[in-house]
Amino acid sequence: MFPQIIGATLLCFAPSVFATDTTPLNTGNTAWILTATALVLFMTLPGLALFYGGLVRSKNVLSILVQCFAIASLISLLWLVGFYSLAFSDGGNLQNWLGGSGRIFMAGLTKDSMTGDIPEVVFAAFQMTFAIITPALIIGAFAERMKFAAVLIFSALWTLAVYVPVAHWVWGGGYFFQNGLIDFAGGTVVHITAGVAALVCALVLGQRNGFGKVAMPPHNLTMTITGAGMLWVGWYGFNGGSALAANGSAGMALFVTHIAASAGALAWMACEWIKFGKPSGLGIVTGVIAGLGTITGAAGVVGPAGALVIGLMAGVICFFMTQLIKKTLQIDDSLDVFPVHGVGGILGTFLAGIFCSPDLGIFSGFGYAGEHTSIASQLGIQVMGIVVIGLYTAVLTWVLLKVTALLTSGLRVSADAEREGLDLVAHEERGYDIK
Amino acid sequence: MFPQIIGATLLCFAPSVFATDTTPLNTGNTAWILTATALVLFMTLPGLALFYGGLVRSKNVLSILVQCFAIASLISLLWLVGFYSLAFSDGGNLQNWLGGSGRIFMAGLTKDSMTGDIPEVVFAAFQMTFAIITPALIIGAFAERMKFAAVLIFSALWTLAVYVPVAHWVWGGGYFFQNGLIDFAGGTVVHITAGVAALVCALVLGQRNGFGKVAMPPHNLTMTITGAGMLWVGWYGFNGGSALAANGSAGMALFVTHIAASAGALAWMACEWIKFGKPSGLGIVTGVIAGLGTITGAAGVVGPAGALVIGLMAGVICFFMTQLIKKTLQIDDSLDVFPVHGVGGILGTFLAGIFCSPDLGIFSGFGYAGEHTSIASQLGIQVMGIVVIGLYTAVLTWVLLKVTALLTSGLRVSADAEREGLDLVAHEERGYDIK
Amino acid sequence: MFPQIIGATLLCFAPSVFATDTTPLNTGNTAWILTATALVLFMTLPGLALFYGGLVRSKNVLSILVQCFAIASLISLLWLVGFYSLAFSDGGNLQNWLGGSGRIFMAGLTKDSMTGDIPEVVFAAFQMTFAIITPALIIGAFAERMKFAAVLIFSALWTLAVYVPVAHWVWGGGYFFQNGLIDFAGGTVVHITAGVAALVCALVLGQRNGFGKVAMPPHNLTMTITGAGMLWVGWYGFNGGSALAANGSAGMALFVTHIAASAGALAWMACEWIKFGKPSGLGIVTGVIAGLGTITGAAGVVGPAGALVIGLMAGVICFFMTQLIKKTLQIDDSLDVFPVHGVGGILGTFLAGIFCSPDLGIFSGFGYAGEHTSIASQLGIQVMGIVVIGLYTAVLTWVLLKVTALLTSGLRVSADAEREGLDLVAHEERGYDIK
Amino acid sequence: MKMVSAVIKPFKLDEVREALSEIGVTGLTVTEVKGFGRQKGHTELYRGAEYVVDFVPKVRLDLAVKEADVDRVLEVICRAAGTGKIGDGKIFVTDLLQVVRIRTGETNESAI
Amino acid sequence: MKMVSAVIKPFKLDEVREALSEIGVTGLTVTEVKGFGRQKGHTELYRGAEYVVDFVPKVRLDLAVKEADVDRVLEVICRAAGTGKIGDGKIFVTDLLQVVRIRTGETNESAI
Amino acid sequence: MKMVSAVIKPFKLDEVREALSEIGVTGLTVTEVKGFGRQKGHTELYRGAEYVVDFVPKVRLDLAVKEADVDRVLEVICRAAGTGKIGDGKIFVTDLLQVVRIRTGETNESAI
Ligand SMILES: Nc1ncnc2c1ncn2[C@@H]1O[C@H](COP(=O)(O)OP(=O)(O)O)[C@@H](O)[C@H]1O
Ligand SMILES: Nc1ncnc2c1ncn2[C@@H]1O[C@H](COP(=O)(O)OP(=O)(O)O)[C@@H](O)[C@H]1O
Ligand SMILES: Nc1ncnc2c1ncn2[C@@H]1O[C@H](COP(=O)(O)OP(=O)(O)O)[C@@H](O)[C@H]1O
Repeated sequence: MFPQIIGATLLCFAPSVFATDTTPLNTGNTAWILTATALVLFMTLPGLALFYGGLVRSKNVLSILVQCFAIASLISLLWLVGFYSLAFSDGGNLQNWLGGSGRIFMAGLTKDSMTGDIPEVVFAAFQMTFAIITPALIIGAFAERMKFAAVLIFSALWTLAVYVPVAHWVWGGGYFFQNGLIDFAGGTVVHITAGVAALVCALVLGQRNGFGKVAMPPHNLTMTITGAGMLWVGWYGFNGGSALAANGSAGMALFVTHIAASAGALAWMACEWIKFGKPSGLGIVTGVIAGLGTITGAAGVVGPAGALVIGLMAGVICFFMTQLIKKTLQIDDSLDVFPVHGVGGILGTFLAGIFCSPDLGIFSGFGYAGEHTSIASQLGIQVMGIVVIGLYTAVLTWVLLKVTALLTSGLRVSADAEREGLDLVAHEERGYDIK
Repeated sequence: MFPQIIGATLLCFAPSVFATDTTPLNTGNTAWILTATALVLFMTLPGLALFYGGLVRSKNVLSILVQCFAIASLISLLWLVGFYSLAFSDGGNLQNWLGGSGRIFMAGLTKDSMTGDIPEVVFAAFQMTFAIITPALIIGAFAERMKFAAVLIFSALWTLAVYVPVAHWVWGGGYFFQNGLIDFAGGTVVHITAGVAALVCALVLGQRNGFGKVAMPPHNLTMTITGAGMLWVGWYGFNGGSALAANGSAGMALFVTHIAASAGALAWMACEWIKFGKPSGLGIVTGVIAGLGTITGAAGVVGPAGALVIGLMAGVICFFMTQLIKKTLQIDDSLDVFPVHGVGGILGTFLAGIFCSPDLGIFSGFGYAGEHTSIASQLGIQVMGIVVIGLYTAVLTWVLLKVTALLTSGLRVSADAEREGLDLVAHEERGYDIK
Repeated sequence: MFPQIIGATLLCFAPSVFATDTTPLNTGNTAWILTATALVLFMTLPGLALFYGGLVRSKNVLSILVQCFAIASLISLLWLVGFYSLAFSDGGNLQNWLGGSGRIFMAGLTKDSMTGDIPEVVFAAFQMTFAIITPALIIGAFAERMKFAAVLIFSALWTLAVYVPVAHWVWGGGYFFQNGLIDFAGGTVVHITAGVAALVCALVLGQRNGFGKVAMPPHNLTMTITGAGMLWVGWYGFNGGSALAANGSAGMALFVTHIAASAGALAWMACEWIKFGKPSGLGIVTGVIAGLGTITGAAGVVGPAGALVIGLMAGVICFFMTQLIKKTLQIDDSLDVFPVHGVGGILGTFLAGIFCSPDLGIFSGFGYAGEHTSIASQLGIQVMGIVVIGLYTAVLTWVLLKVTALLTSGLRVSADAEREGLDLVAHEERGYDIK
Repeated sequence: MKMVSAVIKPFKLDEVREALSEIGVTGLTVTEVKGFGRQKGHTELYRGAEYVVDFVPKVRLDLAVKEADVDRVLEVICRAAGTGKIGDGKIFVTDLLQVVRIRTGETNESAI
Repeated sequence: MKMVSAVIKPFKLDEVREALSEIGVTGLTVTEVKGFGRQKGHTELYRGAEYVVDFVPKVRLDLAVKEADVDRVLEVICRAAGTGKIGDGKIFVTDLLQVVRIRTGETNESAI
Repeated sequence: MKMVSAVIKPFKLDEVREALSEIGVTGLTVTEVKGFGRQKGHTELYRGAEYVVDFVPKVRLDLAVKEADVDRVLEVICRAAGTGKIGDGKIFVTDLLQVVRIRTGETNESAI
């Protein structure tokens, strides 16, 4: 039993159980989830778009923005068509592995359908914004070199084959949900899947031409930092909204989220100050994102002091992982999606299993999940979740990239096009014409 | 009867009926409308300002931003002075055509005055943000060439003579309200009025010097796309908030809004891909806005599948109308306000009359309005609303431009000033000084 | 007694009194304060960061953004460690002057701890965002020349020694709270402290090299105006949220806030139009901020017409004070923090004492505070608050700057570093690389 | 061969380029520059702080031309770039010793 | 002394600079320019409005070189800047009468 | 007539322009350039990826001057632009065959 993440728990049988419509509407909770839905959309549009867009060279900035908007639009329509149904409606015999077809094209969804004490349509919209941001996170891995058509096809396939089932396993009443995996707001569902997929994408696509030789500095850090601020603010909705209520649980999720972000920022800043002699703005905001990504899975179950530790560890570990992936291993995960989101997601899912414990004194959290009654047993399922979801994501991502490559005769644009920049080549427009 | 747009319905007798203050406050609904008010302000400041600002040449970017802020400030004060009263207080004998004087300078408005179950001051503030964005939308038509004083005078006159009465007719208890016109969140009140006014402005002002000969590319599409993201997010408050409650109606309005935006984006993208060979970022976000503007009138009354059709049609039709106005007719509606907002508003108001029908199977909506009981009868009033409001707006806009021209000795700056750019000429400052 | 600012009143005994947890949770109020917390964070990140960042030269833009993010992170962690406790927990015998140690490291704070009818953790998070923005406001005074380490140390010390006690005096149950000082949302606690500190910083640090001789135009006014829009929107949460409820008081606070912002904008615009012949975009948004800063202390206690007067006065007086400080006195308060925020805070605190009066006809407010029953007596405590808090801030700021200077061997970077720009010198990165 | 460098008003660039194309000029290089001369700059005001910007945006064209074409080129630029108002700009002619086309290695007149 | 001015493709800048360093060139000045020539520009489309951009981004290098080094410098630039595709650019050589190093007042060859 | 081209430190631009005005120079053209020379550039670090920027921002002034004024102009530039630190820049003098004022058609010395 883990009443403390009752919000997340509620998700599980949502349409099926609550189709009875007996719980009366709570307008306060509904107001907060409507708001949270806006906040999470804001994270992608324009938050993530700007965060990523500023990091590429100016000849590719629009390609990033376009991809974020196009993915958002595409996944939204697919969500309506059937993804929501497959993730969150009752899967019957297959419930452990996939949802059902009951909500295909939102069949039977009225204004009165409820999920807990909020309208189901609000729940469906809120969840949609998570389904949007996850594939959008991945584009950082293949930035500046992938064909636009390939991006769209891959994103649609990936969301169907990876995001939707994993969301079902963890939140939709599936296997991991049944077995008490703690993932309050997407440490596994969002960050591990996106991070691992990014790593596979980077390996399959290969480095950008000139990687390591030619300077590829961010073209507009003011844009990136602006996006980081929006992500931070929007994350209040991401984690705070995952309580599916406007109560102490939402407040605590919001507060620990903020603390982890702050701690991640200062930890990354300290690493740079010590190692390079100067702390950078990009470093600080990357620490913010690392802290946010890491606390996501743990948000509703850990206390403020636990969040502080989680945030500090996120800053330090993601910092070193970024160095490792990029400099040591020479993997061109262009915008460092794996070392920040993937590693953060893994770390946070793991640490959630520790800091949820109510027996850590000042570092205590709000209790174990499901049948778990000790850190060891909780960590068991956490590690299993990390490994299974990580591996599943890796394999599927690889397969889907190969399929996409077939459909679009290769994933990458030509070397000439890459040099010219995707904005002109793929979209026939330029980001800036400032005189 | 159309209980499904009860939110909009409530608006009507607001101050008068609910001045009795008997409905107890609902904090959840109030929380959502406070939030929605912030979201709608965010649409103009900085959303629309950025969306438009990025589309002009860099020498005029500040003039756009300034106009948005100055209009917002001016209309807000006028709202307090009397516009709110004229739009939403009881008009007595004239109720069919205009509100009364009871709320001039917000007389008698206390913290306890109620509109339904939310404080009237919250309702007044929420409506104010709609009155702000409508004249701000129009500036896209005369961008880069109109005198600043003329912009201010015209905006004030226009809001008084067009927006305020139309808002009263449709939402404030006037003629169209009485006769069951469906306009959930401003398809007629906001988008048709702004769009038609824009067309008239473009015709009266004439083309920018060099239109069609000199390149006038957007100076900063990253700014435009950022603004589009903010508009999308803010529109959750625009349409979702128009339910005046945090309930299933608000949730459904939000969700169908999102679906129409996504469908508009993909439809516009497809049109460009097919017709030009490449989809552009500007195209995608223009499709988003077309979808949003089109769903606005229909938001609370159509279902998700209906919204999908509406969004797809919006993308395609607004795309071709943009080509028609700009390329075929050579009308310099500089930022395409009429083909996107005007056409979208007309289309959405029309389609609301169809997709509100509860008898369209999967495409069903939530019922007719007022006394209407069939698509045909509902379409009757919808078409009448479009025609009457469109014509009224066109005539008044023309007259007010002539009046303004007299007051400011001409609407346009000199050719030299136009070449120099409005930022320096009108505001003695430059947008960028990046080294 | 001043039930009209019951919100603010509630703050006072918060943790102590309400630790009894007997008031049931109000989800509507909680939803609004969660939202308001996001809005106030948004004011700093990225609102204020952009507003300030656009005003400096492009070689220093990142230094501003970095400082905003680093201060936010640092103060957040310190808030957790003990600042919240010192400001808002029961101070026992010292209650008049400082809070207690009961909430150090948020000890004893559970999801069920309540402050009034919202979770205490929500209240603590909301207040944290105020503690973040106050030191962040000050950086405008020493922009483009202060060492990064000095900024961090000074901000931490200043928040501890100035912000925390003043917040306790005014909101946390201390002396001024007991004596009926009206400060609804931070006229004294935020704006006077930040403004006065800025003036002292400018005097101690001295002018930037070349001040008055070399052109130092804002490098990106589109960024500044974007930030201003975000500040305006976020201020709805700042002032509206300070009601700690989603009710008519919050609505009224939001509405008068908006009116004062609009009036400030138009007043400043008029001043420039008359004095310089042209109104500028920077002028208009500065008027917005002046109006917002000025109404802050008065938001919940004045009516719309009072707010109009306050906003107009804010625009005019802050305009002339900016001229005085910069041009006449040649003080390089680089981003005009004192004349806008400091003067606005003083003015608003003073005018709150007048326009709270219920006896001013159309300009009436919602009543005096504490035991006060006349404008004269209310003004007594208002003036005392202004003088005491202003002087306390001035002296402490001076001392803390001297202490910081010792710790960092001087506050300023070298002249060469100042010419090179802080972005490269302090952070080894550049804001823009646009091709 | 001569190098003709013309400093002109930016909004005249397209007109000049087209006029030059018409007389057979097939290549030129353009630089954005700022000019200081008789034409006055402008003033900017930021919260009352006044900045006088002395420099005026200009565009500079560099064309390598054959000896024989110099006069015609000068005449065409003068005509196309002129507005009759102060600040129309100037043309400078210098001697050009050698030209190389990088792609082919061709030199001098055939490389122009 | 001669002034060698080369207009090249921007992405070749680093290569050319390194190749020049190798043969002892220690100083040069770079300008971002736009070129018009045989190499075509591109088209941009904004809501269906088409803008043909005739100009191609180029980079211009100016190097003051001693008489003796001119040929070697030309050769190195040609080699390092060449891709064999249209638009590789051109090199122009003019006579240089005088050079002054501001810091020291040194002149001519010792100032290069 | 001579064309004097000076590459200087950007923050010295106003000083140099004023010093030149004082000795009667009424026109000049300014280009933003990047210099490569003895003065070192800087390093930028982005998430640990290091970019060495070799080029230093400089400003280039081009002035057409009468034969007689050349020496005075060189001297004034040297004085006003000098800081004594590496990277102060260089001045190049080339021969100027012809000058035309576009607005009036005036040529040579009267066109300067
Ligand atoms: N002596 C000069 N050397 C170099 N450039 C000059 C010189 N005089 C003028 N210019 C350039 O020519 C431009 C136009 O000169 P200006 O005196 O303003 O007007 P006009 O062209 O009508 O004589 C200047 O902005 C500057 O770029
Ligand atoms: N006559 C010329 N004068 C000055 N610059 C020229 C001239 N011709 C070409 N250029 C420059 O050289 C560049 C390359 O020329 P182009 O004709 O495109 O190809 P290529 O170098 O292969 O001959 C042009 O973009 C332009 O900048
Ligand atoms: N041979 C050269 N040709 C063209 N420009 C040069 C040459 N040498 C130096 N420069 C320019 O002069 C600038 C200053 O030169 P540098 O060697 O750094 O210092 P200094 O001026 O003290 O000798 C360089 O940045 C470059 O722009």
